[in-house]
Amino acid sequence: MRTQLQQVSTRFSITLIDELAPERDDLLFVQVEKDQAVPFLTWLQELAGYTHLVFFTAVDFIEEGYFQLTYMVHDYSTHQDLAVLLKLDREDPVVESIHHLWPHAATYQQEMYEMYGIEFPGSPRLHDDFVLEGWDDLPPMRRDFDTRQYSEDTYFPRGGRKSRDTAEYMKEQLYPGEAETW
Amino acid sequence: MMKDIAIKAGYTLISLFVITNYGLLLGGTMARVRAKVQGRIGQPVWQPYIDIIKNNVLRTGISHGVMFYLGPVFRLAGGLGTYLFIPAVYGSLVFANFAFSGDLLLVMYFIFFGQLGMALGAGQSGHPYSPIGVARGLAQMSAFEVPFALSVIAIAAQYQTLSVTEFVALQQGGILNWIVFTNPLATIAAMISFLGMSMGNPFSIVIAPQEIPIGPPTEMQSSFLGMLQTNRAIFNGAKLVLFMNLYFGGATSVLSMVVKTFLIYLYTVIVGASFPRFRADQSIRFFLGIPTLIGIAAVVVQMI
Amino acid sequence: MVSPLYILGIGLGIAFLLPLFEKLGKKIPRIITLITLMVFTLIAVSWVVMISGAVDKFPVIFNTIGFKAPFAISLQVGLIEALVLVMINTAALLSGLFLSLRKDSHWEGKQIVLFLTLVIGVNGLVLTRDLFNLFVFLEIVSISMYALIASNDEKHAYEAGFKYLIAGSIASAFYLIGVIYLYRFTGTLFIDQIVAMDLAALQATHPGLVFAIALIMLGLLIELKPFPSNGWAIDAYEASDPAVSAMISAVGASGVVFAFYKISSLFPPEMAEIVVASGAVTFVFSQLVGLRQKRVRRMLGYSSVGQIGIIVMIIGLQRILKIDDAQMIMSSAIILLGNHIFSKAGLFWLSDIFDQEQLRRVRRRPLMIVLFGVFLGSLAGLPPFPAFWAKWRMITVLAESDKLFLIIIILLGSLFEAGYLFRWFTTLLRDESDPGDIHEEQIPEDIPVSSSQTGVVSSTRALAALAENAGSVVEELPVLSVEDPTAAEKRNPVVLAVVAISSVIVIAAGVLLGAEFLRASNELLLLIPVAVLTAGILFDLLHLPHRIHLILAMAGISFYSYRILMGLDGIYLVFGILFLTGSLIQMISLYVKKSLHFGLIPMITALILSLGNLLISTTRLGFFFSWEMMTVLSSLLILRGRKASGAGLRYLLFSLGGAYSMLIGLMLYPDFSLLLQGVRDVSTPPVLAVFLISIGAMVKMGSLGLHIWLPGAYAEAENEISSLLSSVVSKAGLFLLFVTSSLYLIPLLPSGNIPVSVLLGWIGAFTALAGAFFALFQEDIKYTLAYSSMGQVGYMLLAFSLMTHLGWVTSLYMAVTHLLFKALLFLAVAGVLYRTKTRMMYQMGGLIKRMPISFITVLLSIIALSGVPPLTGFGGKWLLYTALIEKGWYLQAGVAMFASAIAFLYLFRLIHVIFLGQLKDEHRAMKEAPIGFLIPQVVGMIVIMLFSMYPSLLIGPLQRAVTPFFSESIIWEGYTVFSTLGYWNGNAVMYVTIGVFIFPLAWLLLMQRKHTRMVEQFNIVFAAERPDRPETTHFGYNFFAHYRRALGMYLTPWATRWWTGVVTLTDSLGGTMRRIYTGNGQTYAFQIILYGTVLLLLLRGGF
Amino acid sequence: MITQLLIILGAALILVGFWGVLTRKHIVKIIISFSILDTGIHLIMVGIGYIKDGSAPIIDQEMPVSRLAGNVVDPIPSALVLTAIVIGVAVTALMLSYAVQLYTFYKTVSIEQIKELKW
Amino acid sequence: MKKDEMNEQIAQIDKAMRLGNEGLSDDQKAYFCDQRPERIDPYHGILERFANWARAESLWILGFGTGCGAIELRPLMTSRYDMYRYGIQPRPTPRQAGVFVIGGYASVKTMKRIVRSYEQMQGPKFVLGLGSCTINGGMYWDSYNTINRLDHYIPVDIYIAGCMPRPEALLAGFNRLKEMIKAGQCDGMNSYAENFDWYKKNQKQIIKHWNMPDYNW
Repeated sequence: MRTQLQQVSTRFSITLIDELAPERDDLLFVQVEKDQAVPFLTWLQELAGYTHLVFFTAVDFIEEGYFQLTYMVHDYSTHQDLAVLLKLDREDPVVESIHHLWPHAATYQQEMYEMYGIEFPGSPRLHDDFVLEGWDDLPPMRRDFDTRQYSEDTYFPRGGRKSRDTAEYMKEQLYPGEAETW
Repeated sequence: MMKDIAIKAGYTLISLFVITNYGLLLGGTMARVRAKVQGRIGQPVWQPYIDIIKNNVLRTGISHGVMFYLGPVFRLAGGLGTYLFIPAVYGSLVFANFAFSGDLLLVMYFIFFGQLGMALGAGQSGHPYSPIGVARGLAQMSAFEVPFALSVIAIAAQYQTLSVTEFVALQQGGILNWIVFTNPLATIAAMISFLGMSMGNPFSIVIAPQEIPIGPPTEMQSSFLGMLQTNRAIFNGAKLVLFMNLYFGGATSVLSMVVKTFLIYLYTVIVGASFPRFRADQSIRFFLGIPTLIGIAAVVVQMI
Repeated sequence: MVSPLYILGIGLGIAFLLPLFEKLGKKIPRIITLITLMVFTLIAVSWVVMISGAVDKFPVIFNTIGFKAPFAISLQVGLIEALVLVMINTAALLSGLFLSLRKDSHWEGKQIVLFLTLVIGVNGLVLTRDLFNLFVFLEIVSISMYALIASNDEKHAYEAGFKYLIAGSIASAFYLIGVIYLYRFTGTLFIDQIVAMDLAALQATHPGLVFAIALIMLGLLIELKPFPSNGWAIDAYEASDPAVSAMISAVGASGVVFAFYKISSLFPPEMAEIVVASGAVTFVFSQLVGLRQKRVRRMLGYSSVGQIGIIVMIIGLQRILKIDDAQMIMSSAIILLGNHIFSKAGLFWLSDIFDQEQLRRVRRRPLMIVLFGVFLGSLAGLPPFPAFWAKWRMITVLAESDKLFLIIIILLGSLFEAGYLFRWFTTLLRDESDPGDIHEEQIPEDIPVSSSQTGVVSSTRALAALAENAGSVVEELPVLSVEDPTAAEKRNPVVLAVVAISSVIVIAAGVLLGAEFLRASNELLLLIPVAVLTAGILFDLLHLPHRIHLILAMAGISFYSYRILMGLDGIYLVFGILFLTGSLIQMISLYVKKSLHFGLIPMITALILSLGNLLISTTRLGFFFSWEMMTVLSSLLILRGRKASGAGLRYLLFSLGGAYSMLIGLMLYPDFSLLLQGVRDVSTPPVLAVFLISIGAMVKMGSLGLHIWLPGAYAEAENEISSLLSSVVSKAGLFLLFVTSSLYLIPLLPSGNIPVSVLLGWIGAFTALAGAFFALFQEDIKYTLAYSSMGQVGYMLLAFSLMTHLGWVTSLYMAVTHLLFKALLFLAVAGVLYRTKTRMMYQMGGLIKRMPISFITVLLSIIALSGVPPLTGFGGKWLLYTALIEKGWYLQAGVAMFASAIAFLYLFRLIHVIFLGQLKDEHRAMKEAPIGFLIPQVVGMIVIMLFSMYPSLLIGPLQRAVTPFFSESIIWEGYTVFSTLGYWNGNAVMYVTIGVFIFPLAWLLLMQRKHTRMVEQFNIVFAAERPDRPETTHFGYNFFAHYRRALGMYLTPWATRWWTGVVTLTDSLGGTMRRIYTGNGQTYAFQIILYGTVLLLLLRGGF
Repeated sequence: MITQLLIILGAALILVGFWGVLTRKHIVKIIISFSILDTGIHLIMVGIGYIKDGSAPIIDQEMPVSRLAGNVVDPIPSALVLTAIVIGVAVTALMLSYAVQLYTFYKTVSIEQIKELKW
Repeated sequence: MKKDEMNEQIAQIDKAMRLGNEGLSDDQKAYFCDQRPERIDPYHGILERFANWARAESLWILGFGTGCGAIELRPLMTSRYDMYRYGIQPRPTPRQAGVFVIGGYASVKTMKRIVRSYEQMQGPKFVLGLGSCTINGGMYWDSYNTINRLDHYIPVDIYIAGCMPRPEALLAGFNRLKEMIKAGQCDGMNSYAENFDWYKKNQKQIIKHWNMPDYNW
């Protein structure tokens, strides 16, 4: 597999990231450029045998200023997993849709639009409500969205609430006085 | 004339009062029995009374239209009517009811009266689950009617009568005169279809609570529901009395009626507690299978 | 008395002079020819008038040149010749008129000469008594026909003409050889002299005599196109100008037929038998092949050949039968010939008009439909047209001489013929949206489902889809005056008038014959429907306001009903009230119609009157006539439905089949007339007759196996007609059963001692069950009701066949109550359909708030129909089971109970899916049904309630009606009715029910007196969601899916499959048969020669 | 003798005619076969009427009506033959004109190819 | 004339009394009842006490597991806890149920269904908040889509604290509820009607996509 990927690495301008999966030998990570993502995935699906899209998700790296999209594909014949990583500029979160390759990707994309505000032009039902009905704020999974503030503004917080560090509190409860020595 | 009518009305009220209370207590008892089967304590025996009272004293209610309003009325009228056309206790003036105005065929068809009214009421609620439940119920009913009808025909042929009173009269004078012994095939067919008629397991698909929340009466509440619960008691009593009269020698006193109907009901509860549920098409096929064959056999025996 | 020589002389003279006249002007020859033909006709008419004044002086023989035969040619004029000449010359005159009046007419010059020559030749053929002269006229006729065929100067006409020439030449060669040898053996050519000789003795000295006669016979027979050596003739019919085809078929063939009749007196009996066989084979096989034919003129060709075949058969028969019978049957042949001449010519002309106007549909042309219907009906032998009477007479004669096989052949052929003729009719008549056969229910691709956000958009889409769907199932016929403007330009009303004259002749002849036939038994009254129909159609053609028409019709029916009901009693009275009063009430709803619906009122009126006539007819003929009238009228009424062409055709064919089966039964059992006159102790009928008659009745009742016409017919007909058909007309079968009940009392099945009635009972029981099951799975409301009727009539059959007092009371009781509630149901549903414009139940819903009265009607009638107490339907069920158990029919009782449970299912579905559940957007603004629908409903409901309260009102009279037949089996004690098994007190049940109803209602009102909120349709608990669209919330489609899953495999439509198989088999048989028509002239020549050889060999008794 | 010969010849011609009608494909040949057929029939007709050594069928003192039979040649067949020939000629002419028309339409003279109308 | 004016006034008042149902498009308004819920006075004296006794002894809970806490309801039906002996039984439809057990956290999306189901129940109706989440949001207190205080949206009669409370605690809660009902303290139905606008405002604040009538009859 690795060799196969290396062969096409220039064609799709992909880079293998070896350090991410040290524990499993049936999982590979590969970095792909934004404009090469769909051609590469098409190649994976049609020629390389990765017929199944396991999941498709995003992570907000606000510090680095990008969303990392992860396309996890699977090859049933060899039981190989391949994670295709794509870095997407936070300021311009638009990427090509892959619902034509895997129809169920539309649902992932719908969710990502709702949660991160990533646009997938052409994806069906993209702007329909997914989980949040009638959400009108920043997409909640973006890390610049302050969920606690939002909750306090919206949900009538009941006063008198105390928050504790769970580990500390349990130690205190279970072994009172031993906290220092433990 | 007026006096006769007044006396008859009085007797009717007494009879209805007895059967209503009996039906409710029977329901409570059977819930207890079921609980015991499952290793629980179970609800109080008088729980049905409380439930009915509660439903009747609810402050609000919803009506979807005239038919919805009349549906439970039809249903209860069907239950009352069915009971009133059966003599409950043989030889008793009070419990003879209105058996003089119609025979077994009337009773069999009067059952449909309440079914139809209920179905119409449920239908007007506009809730899709109601007709789904009704469709299942009717389909199942048409299926269990077959063995029951065959059984009735067989005993009618045997005794050459269709009068319920006469059936009871002919079974008097010893336990061996009961139809259950003189015509066991017909009794078996009828008792199997009785399981369907009482809509307990395994024939409870009609009211499948989780799938189509309680089926036909899914929109019924407050006093509508209370009325349906009352009917359940009366109608159950009526059916039990009918089967007792037809197959188990009837009753000459209220006590023997209580004992016999209790045992008949116990039978359905025990079966219900031990079996899972049929799908609608499965129960149709079941009733049109072995029980129908038994029924045909009962009829054929009479023909030879 | 005008000498026939004038005809020939004038004719020939004019024919030769015509080219000269042409110099005077183009139109002159036409006029002269027409005048000549008129003169011919008048001469022939004058003969008829003279002869009928003094029958014994005729026939007169005229000799040419003053010598007597054999030295001169002699012509004979007798009654029969005169009649035939009248017909032929009239047809020729009409033909001439048609040819000269039609648009773009090229009828001039040589064609007129040829035409005239043909007519003269035919006249000569009819008149001459000389064998060789016959040959000459035959050749004149043939040559002018050969030339006429090609007169339209088309490729195919030349091809056909050449083939015709080949065949004709071979035939004339046969004839000539035969004539010359006959002359050699007998020394004369004068037919009468030869007949006078002792042919048997001559045969001894000249063994070749038979051979010679056979050759003559063969020559003429081949000219008459016997199957299978008739491909050339059919080609000619197809290819030539339709007007010429009409001439060939009507005039030419008739002449040859008459010539054949003339020489038939020479035939020895064995030859006559061969002729009979040839005719019969031709008749039945031509019709069979015709079934497959798609090209109209070729189809008419097959029909012509078949018609001639049956006449040939009769000519053969009259040589075999006794003198009296021979005369009888010959008269029927003459009638058939006349019928054939006018109607076949009419059809050819009509087909020409269709071509000229490029008509593909005639649905909007009432006059055309009428003419078309008249011709087709008369060809198919439907009443009141001449062929019906002719066939009746023929079949009577055949039955008396025990020729059952021939009867079957004739009826089979007639059925085939009716099949393809009316298929043509229905094809032309059908609407553009009509798929041509009973369509499967049309379910929209998907009911639009939308998310709540896009709800608005998709709801409009859904509306559009539903509206489109609804538009395609709108019931009403369009107003007749709307039509294509271009078609009007091509019209030529004058030509149509010529055709109309022909049809008037046919009708008039039919009515006159009818009067003649029915006068014998004082049943002239039976012709009233015909008169009414004619008058009504005229009214409609004159565009009289239809409401006046309706009132007139209803007044007429009332008067008629009053008159005949006075004279009836017992069962007849019951059925009289059923038929007449029942239909009269339903006619009220016709008042709603906004515009004239052509033919609707006359046909309904005539139908009702024919039903009434069934009651007063006293002979087999009268009964059969009324029966057939009823059949024909009801199928025409069905055909009015927009998508009814397939259903109507199926209905017609099944009914005709049933009627023919009944006819054979009637023929086998002459005492039938006694039954009709109320005589009860009649001779024991043969089992076969019983079977056949009951098949006739069961077809009408739609019993299982014979039911497949029923759903389509009831469903696709217009709403009012469905109601009438299912509630009233279906009882005609029951009436027949009751009238003929004596038939079932004794006859036993051949296989043992089981009475036929037991078989009927089982059929009835299973019909009830099957009807209920079929109704269960329909989405189309009218199909549901149609199958429901089938099931209900099944109960009646079951009850009837019990043959006990109680059984009969039950059957009648059910008939009356079924009339009530099925009429109510159909009317209420008609109102709903009128408003909703859709027939699919699942597209309705929630209508209770919009149409409360209709809802109450439907509620009452379904309670009654399903037999739920306290309404009147329960009485029927109680009586039925009591009767069944008393008789010991336990298993049948079980089946009936199952059926009634299933009936309850579909009835609930009906009321639920239409009136309850979710109201659709498009029905939101709907109103209650029009008042015309409501009045009969309210009347019916009152009657139902009355009968429910006081069952004795209904059962009492029925009991009295049945009492003369059986001893009483139920006793009344006050309001309680006692049977040997049980008892029932309708009155008390009603009171108890009301009591137990009021008690909880009062309780509910007390408890709920406040704070009960009326909510709207979406305020339901929808699994914590809200419904989006009424369509997706309404549970109505595939309502009893689990039943289908449980028992679907037993519901295979065996009957439909079987009948489809029969039709396919017949069709492919026809298809295989027609392969012999290869189109090669040489093959045809070979077939002719082979045919001749085979016939000759047969005559010799083998090879 | 000569009568027999005529009849046999006529029969032979008829057979030839039928054979021609049934086997020739060329429509003109078929027409000729019909002519042959006709001729055969005519021969037979003449043959039937002919009586060897019979006199002409003129009724006079020599030949009273009572002696007619068997002694004179039957005149009727001769008359018939004349008529038949005329008719035959007419038919043949018609056939030939048909043949011409068929040729103009179908461009063939083979009867096997003129079969557009069938079934 | 005067009568007409009066009728007009009545009509206007009637219109004002009706709900706006702004969440529905115009063509859908006809599908739903637009009446406002009303306060319904209890019976008086012994009659009401009797009624309350019956209500308390026959608690029909709505079988609607709104959150993870619903898992604790199931054991109640088993033979170990056997809630039937207290006259408690589950009903599958809100129409027939009298007690609404909110099983733990309620997300906004669930909240919409809770409101709808609550309004469809027939009064008097009781709400039992189960677990800390219903009280102050519990462990989801800072979540962007989980409510913190149930009683701002529907009237709550009794809370059972804990994460999760054991079935025993539930039974104790039910018994406490019974006592409260018998004492006539549970009138959530009327308080909902009286403070209808406040509840609606709170509900609409979080349920942004309000595609239902204002009161689900």
